[in-house]
Amino acid sequence: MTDNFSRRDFLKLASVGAATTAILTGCGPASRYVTREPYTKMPEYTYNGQSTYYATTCRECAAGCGLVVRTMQGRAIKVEGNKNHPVNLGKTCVRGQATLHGLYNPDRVQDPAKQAKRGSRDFSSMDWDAATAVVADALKNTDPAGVAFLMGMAPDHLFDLVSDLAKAIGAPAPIRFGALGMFEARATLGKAVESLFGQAAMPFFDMGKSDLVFSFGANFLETWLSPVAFTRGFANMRRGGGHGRGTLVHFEPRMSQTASKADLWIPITPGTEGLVALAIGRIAAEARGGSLPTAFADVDVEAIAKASGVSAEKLDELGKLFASANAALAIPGGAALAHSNGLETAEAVLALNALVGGLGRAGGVFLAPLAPMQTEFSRPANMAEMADFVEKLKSGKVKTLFIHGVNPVFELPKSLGFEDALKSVQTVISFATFPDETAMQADYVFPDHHGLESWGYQRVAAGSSQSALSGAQPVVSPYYNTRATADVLLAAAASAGGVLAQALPFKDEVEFIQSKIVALVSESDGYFNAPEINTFTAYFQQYGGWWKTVDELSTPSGDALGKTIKVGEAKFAGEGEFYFHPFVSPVLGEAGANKPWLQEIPDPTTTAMWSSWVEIHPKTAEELGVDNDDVVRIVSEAGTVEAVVYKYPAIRLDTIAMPFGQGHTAYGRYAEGRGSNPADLFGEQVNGAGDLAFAGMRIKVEKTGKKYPLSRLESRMGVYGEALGEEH
Amino acid sequence: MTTNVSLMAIFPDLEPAADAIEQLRGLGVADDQMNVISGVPVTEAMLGRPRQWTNVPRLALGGAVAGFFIGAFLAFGTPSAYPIQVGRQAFIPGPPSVVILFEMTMLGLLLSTFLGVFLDSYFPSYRPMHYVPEISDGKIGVFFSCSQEDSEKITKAMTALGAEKVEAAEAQPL
Amino acid sequence: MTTELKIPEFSANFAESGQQGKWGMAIDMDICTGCQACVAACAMENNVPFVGEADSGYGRSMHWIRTERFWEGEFPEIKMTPYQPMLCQQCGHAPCEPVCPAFATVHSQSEALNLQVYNRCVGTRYCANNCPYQVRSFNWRDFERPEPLPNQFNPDVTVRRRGVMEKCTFCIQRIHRAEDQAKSEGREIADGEFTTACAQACPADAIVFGRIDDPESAVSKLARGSRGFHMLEELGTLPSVTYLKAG
Amino acid sequence: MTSTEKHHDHAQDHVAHLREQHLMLDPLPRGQMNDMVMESMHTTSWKFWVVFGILSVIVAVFLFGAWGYMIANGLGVAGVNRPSYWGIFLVNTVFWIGISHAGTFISAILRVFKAEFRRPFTRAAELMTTFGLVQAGFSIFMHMGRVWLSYWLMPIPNQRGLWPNFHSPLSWDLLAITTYLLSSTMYLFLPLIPDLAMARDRTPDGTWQKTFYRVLALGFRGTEGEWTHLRNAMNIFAFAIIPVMFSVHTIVSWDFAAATRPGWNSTIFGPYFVVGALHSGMGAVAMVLAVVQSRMKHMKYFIRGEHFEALGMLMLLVSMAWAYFFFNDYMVQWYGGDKWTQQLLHFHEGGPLGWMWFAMLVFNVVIPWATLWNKKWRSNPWLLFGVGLLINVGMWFERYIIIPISLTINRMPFTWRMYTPGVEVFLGIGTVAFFILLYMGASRLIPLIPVWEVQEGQMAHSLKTYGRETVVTVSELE
Repeated sequence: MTDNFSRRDFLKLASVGAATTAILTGCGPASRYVTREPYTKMPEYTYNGQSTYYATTCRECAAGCGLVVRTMQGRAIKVEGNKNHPVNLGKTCVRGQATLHGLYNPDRVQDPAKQAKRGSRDFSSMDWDAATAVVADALKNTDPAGVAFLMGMAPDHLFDLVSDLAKAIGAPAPIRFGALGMFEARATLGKAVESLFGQAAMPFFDMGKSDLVFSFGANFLETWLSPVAFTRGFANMRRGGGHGRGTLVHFEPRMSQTASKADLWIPITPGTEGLVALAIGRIAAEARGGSLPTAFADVDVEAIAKASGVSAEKLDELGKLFASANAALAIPGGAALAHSNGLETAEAVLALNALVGGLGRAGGVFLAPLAPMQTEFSRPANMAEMADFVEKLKSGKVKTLFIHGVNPVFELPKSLGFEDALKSVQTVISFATFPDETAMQADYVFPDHHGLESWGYQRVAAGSSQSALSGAQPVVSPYYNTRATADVLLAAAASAGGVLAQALPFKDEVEFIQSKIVALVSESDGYFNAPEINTFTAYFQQYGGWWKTVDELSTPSGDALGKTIKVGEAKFAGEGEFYFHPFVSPVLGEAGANKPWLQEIPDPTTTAMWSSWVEIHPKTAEELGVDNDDVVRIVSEAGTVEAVVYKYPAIRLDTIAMPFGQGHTAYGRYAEGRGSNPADLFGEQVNGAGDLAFAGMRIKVEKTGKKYPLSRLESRMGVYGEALGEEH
Repeated sequence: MTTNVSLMAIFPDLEPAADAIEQLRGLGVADDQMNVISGVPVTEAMLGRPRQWTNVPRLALGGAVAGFFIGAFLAFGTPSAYPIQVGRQAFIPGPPSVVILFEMTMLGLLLSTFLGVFLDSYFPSYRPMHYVPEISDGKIGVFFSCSQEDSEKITKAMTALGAEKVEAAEAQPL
Repeated sequence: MTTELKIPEFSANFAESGQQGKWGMAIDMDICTGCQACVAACAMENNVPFVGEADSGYGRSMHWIRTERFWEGEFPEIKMTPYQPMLCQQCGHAPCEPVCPAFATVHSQSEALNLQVYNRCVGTRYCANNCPYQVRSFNWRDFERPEPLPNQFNPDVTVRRRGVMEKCTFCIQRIHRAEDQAKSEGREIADGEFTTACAQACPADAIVFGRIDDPESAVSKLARGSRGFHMLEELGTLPSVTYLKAG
Repeated sequence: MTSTEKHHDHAQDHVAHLREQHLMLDPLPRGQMNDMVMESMHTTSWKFWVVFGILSVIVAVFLFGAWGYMIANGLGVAGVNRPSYWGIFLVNTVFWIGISHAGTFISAILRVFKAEFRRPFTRAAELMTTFGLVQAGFSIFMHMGRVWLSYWLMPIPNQRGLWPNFHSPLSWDLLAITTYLLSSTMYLFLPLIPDLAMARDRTPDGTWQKTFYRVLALGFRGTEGEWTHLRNAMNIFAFAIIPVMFSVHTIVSWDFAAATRPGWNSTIFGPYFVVGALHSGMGAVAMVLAVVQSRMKHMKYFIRGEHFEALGMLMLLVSMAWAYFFFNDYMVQWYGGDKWTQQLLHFHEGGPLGWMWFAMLVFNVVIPWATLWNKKWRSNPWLLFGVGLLINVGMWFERYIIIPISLTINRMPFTWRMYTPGVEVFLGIGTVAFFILLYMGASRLIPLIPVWEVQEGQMAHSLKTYGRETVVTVSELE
């Protein structure tokens, strides 16, 4: 890397192999290797009437979709999908589209600041030198064992840097967490794969080539793992890739958005998904003939029919359907795994695939490839690990806590007491871009750039059959006085000197990223090849990452059907007459509440906007004496929340559902004080993989007598026939 | 050469006024030298006067024709000046054009009728005119001009017929 | 060399040919997942304002495209009707057009689209009354977009003020950009060369946009299929949007 | 006493009774009537000024203040929404245009058919026409999103080269209402000229009223020519304004009937609306006359039971006609079987505002029919006032049902939504206050009774005895 390598050279490079993507440029306005040019030669991003498009990576969740952002005169105008990106092939989800409302959010943290007293919101701005000094001081003068890093699920490059940093100073490895990971039950999936196939990996579900999908609680069209990729898979399945129109059967106590697209929705008793999978397995095995596999040998279909509320005839029908499909696929996920028996449920569902020869078969289950430069399967912390971490905080062993990319005060179960635990930590430094709840409990907020102003990369964990590393670059110059956390840490490391400076000898974030991706220069089968790292970096930015052009799916091995799968009875914490079924808002996700346009996007199933609600079946509501727009109090063993009633006709009569995403007490004007947070109700029960059993709860519903008009797009008159005249 | 004088006789009622007019005619005052003003519309026939000429109906008709052509311009001319396609209707829509033609014709008709009154009656005219306010109390005033010599004779005759007063017509501000 | 610009003969031939228009859309309700990406993409592309909680709950949301769904049956046999994205159908025989006294909504002869001319609109809202699809949205207020949110505005699209009607334009700014590009290169626009914001975002590719006067285009092929139907076809509005039935 | 004498006495009583009953048989000298009319204008109690002041404040705050607020903030401060894009604004527009129909009906149609009872209150009714149209104009301009550009709707040459769209019923509306407002104002003014001249003659010099009357009287003296021109013009007007009046409300009805909406797309809307307009207009005339008669000096002489009786009969007739058209429309819509129309009808009757539908029928049909058949009852001004008020409420409900309530139901059930009025309630109250205010102001400046027409009528009426019976006869003077 030389200093005179200009952005114009980048452009020349970019134009060489970029016939189809001529609009993409390799280098953004925040490019740091800019040489001075005459005034008449304006940078391309300031030409009047000309748009410039930059490839980058979406940060609204950790799936790592490739984006191409249209900019004009230095302003980001529109998010579009990166057509070449293997995860999303040019598509985006609703949250990705609205990411610009995060970038230009009026409530971003604008300067590094120190808070006079935690929670006081009395911030005094400081300059970045002072901020860097604070970080350097914390890294240098804290006992390494007392330094802790809590990271979000994105971005990966920062996680790598922090991991290196922690290793260098001998601090514990950073912990990663995200509410989406919790709701996805990622740890359970990984553990189930490990126990069935002997290898910890992310399963890859080849939905597009399947002709029958049994989904046990996996909300793959909403937020689960990689929704854009799964939506494409679903569409391909429906279009019928060679098998005719594919069929989707969804098992979930509530009709979610995913369930609403199912040809058959089975409103199953919560916690019996694994049992039903076993019953289907047994019936399917019988239908296919041959000897009964061990996994399904001891299954009592009648008892399962009774427990699950799915009739024996229905189970029989489903089992035979599954057995007769050309390419059947069973997917475990979401709330189905969030029970005390969740791990076994995951195993039972995965075993179904083994039964019909779906392991390694087109339209079946594979093991997802590791991302480039990744040596082993990694996953975010499960709830058991988070509980340990909170204990550690409480014990006072952690002196300095760095938090980036995650909002644990909001996302963790309130009963875990994270907010309380922070009190035992001497110094809390948040790198939050937005003034979220956790930042409000920090001593310092050193705001990171928004994702669209940032460099970085993200490993693709689940959405692609190709091994992919999604690249991020700034599409606009930073709007506020923010600084990349990586740069802050590198500068702090440099000023701290010693082992730190030795371990992280990088001038800036880009140099660090190059130091990582340099390993890919010599890789074969890449989407592009380059002789050396600078050219490679230019392409990496221009194309929005690097990925293999060939599938690297591996076939699960091991005798998945050879061992008995014992799905026990799900344990429900708390008492009360209703099951509780929390789900992630498909529109807001875990962190969308501060984006005004996302608030105004109607929820797909309820069309509710700008608030949260509880879904109660109309008959149940009648029994409870509550109506639409009544505020009810939900009481669990761990807490209470109040929310507005939505009489939802497609939910079990004994189940109450509530979306996660609202209920912020900070996080900017559009999020704060809006709706309520079901995480306040969560207990600490975990499943066999340590994931939170958030669906394993029983709750009570109490009337409050209050009313709150829930904004809906739909007409209650037209859709539910309220207040219409009678036939006469 | 005799000088003419203008006189005005005020009658309380229709009958004496009609008689007076007949008498005047007998006394050599021509119809065109007479004028009657009244607070209620008394017809020419009641007073035995010749029919009044009025242009109002003709003006009204002219206005209607003008209105029709303005309507035609709006309905047929303006869409041709700037043709814009809406709802797959013809540039010049049939039935709506009838509406426009009708409204503009009626507007032309009524406006010109109204203006016709102004034109025919020389409204507004704030010049001093021969008038007495009693007219609006229902009296009937007969103006006539006669020669100086006849004036006394006529005055007498008028008084005899019941004129409340006969005096030189005085122009007064209206 | 001059490129001949194809202007559909409007009045007579247009009706006889049975052709709907020039640009059209096919929406496959079988694969639409109701994910709302189109709604967000449209709002971002077209500077559509958000209106806040109270107004949005009172039928004043500004969405140019919305996803409709109904229910059939009773639990547990309840089914949700397929998600139906509802947007301006760009009717060939648009009821909204003739009723505007200000010529603010007119038929474009070159694009065969239903245009909304914001600058001419005086806000009588008659067009919205007369739209059988109820897809027009009115600027009830100057909806607030605090700084720096306006940085995101698309400079190709007018920002509308209060008192003005608006609706889906089939991303006419993208059509014009592509047409200009094609014209400058002396060629016809290729199918799939560009698309609307909603179709571009749609993760399921349920929305397909293109030339319906070209029988070989993807959208024409889809629209001709047996699953195709037009919304409120009985009104004779000749919509340019074809829905594909689920199942 | 002989039987002849007895009979004579009886006949005497009968004549006295007839005179008491009929203004036209109870002539007073013209001068005295003039004095009475002038005095009625000039006798003003403090209560008048209190009411006038309150109304002025209401107009300033509710009409102009609230309107300014709405212009500054957008129509969001009103209750209009999707799908009820038109709310009370259009209800009020139709309502006021309806009110305005009474004046023309009474002074034009009754003049053409020489209904003599019209004479004393044609002016009062014509004033309602003009002032009602002013309110209608306010209401329709208020509902525009960008009212400051409303001149774009006028057919005036402009640099854009763009003319209004004459395909649009709203453009027809604009022309029709303009035509009607201009012609009804002219029609109000023409017969007013002699009365203004009368007022001019009876107003002392040096007052501003003198100048006012002088200017407006245009120098009218009452010459044969002036009367001839005036009478000719009035005859033309009386004939020509009738189709204009019909066209106005028909076109208003086309705003709805021409739309592709369930419940609106009806061919009978034209006459249905015209009759509805007359219904509310007649009721409003009755109300105004009752107030004028009881509150203004000498008005008991000019306005008598016979007038209320005749009006009551008209109201009953119009009520029957309205019921006929209503049922006609309802029957056909009901029978048609279109599912959206069916839904709309159910919604009218059984929706949250179903009471309004029933109240409409009670106020517009049941109550008028139950009361107005009786000659004695309908001669009672206050009973007629009450019935007129209820009819107006009922007709307002009818328009409310046709506009916001019917707009709720369309072919997209996903968008059905109730309409909750916002600031337009105040604006509506403001127009009512402004109407009353204009009327009160006019009653102080404009002779409410066309004295010359009354005198003309009295000249034409006489009693004639046929055998033993004395009857009223009218001679045709024109």
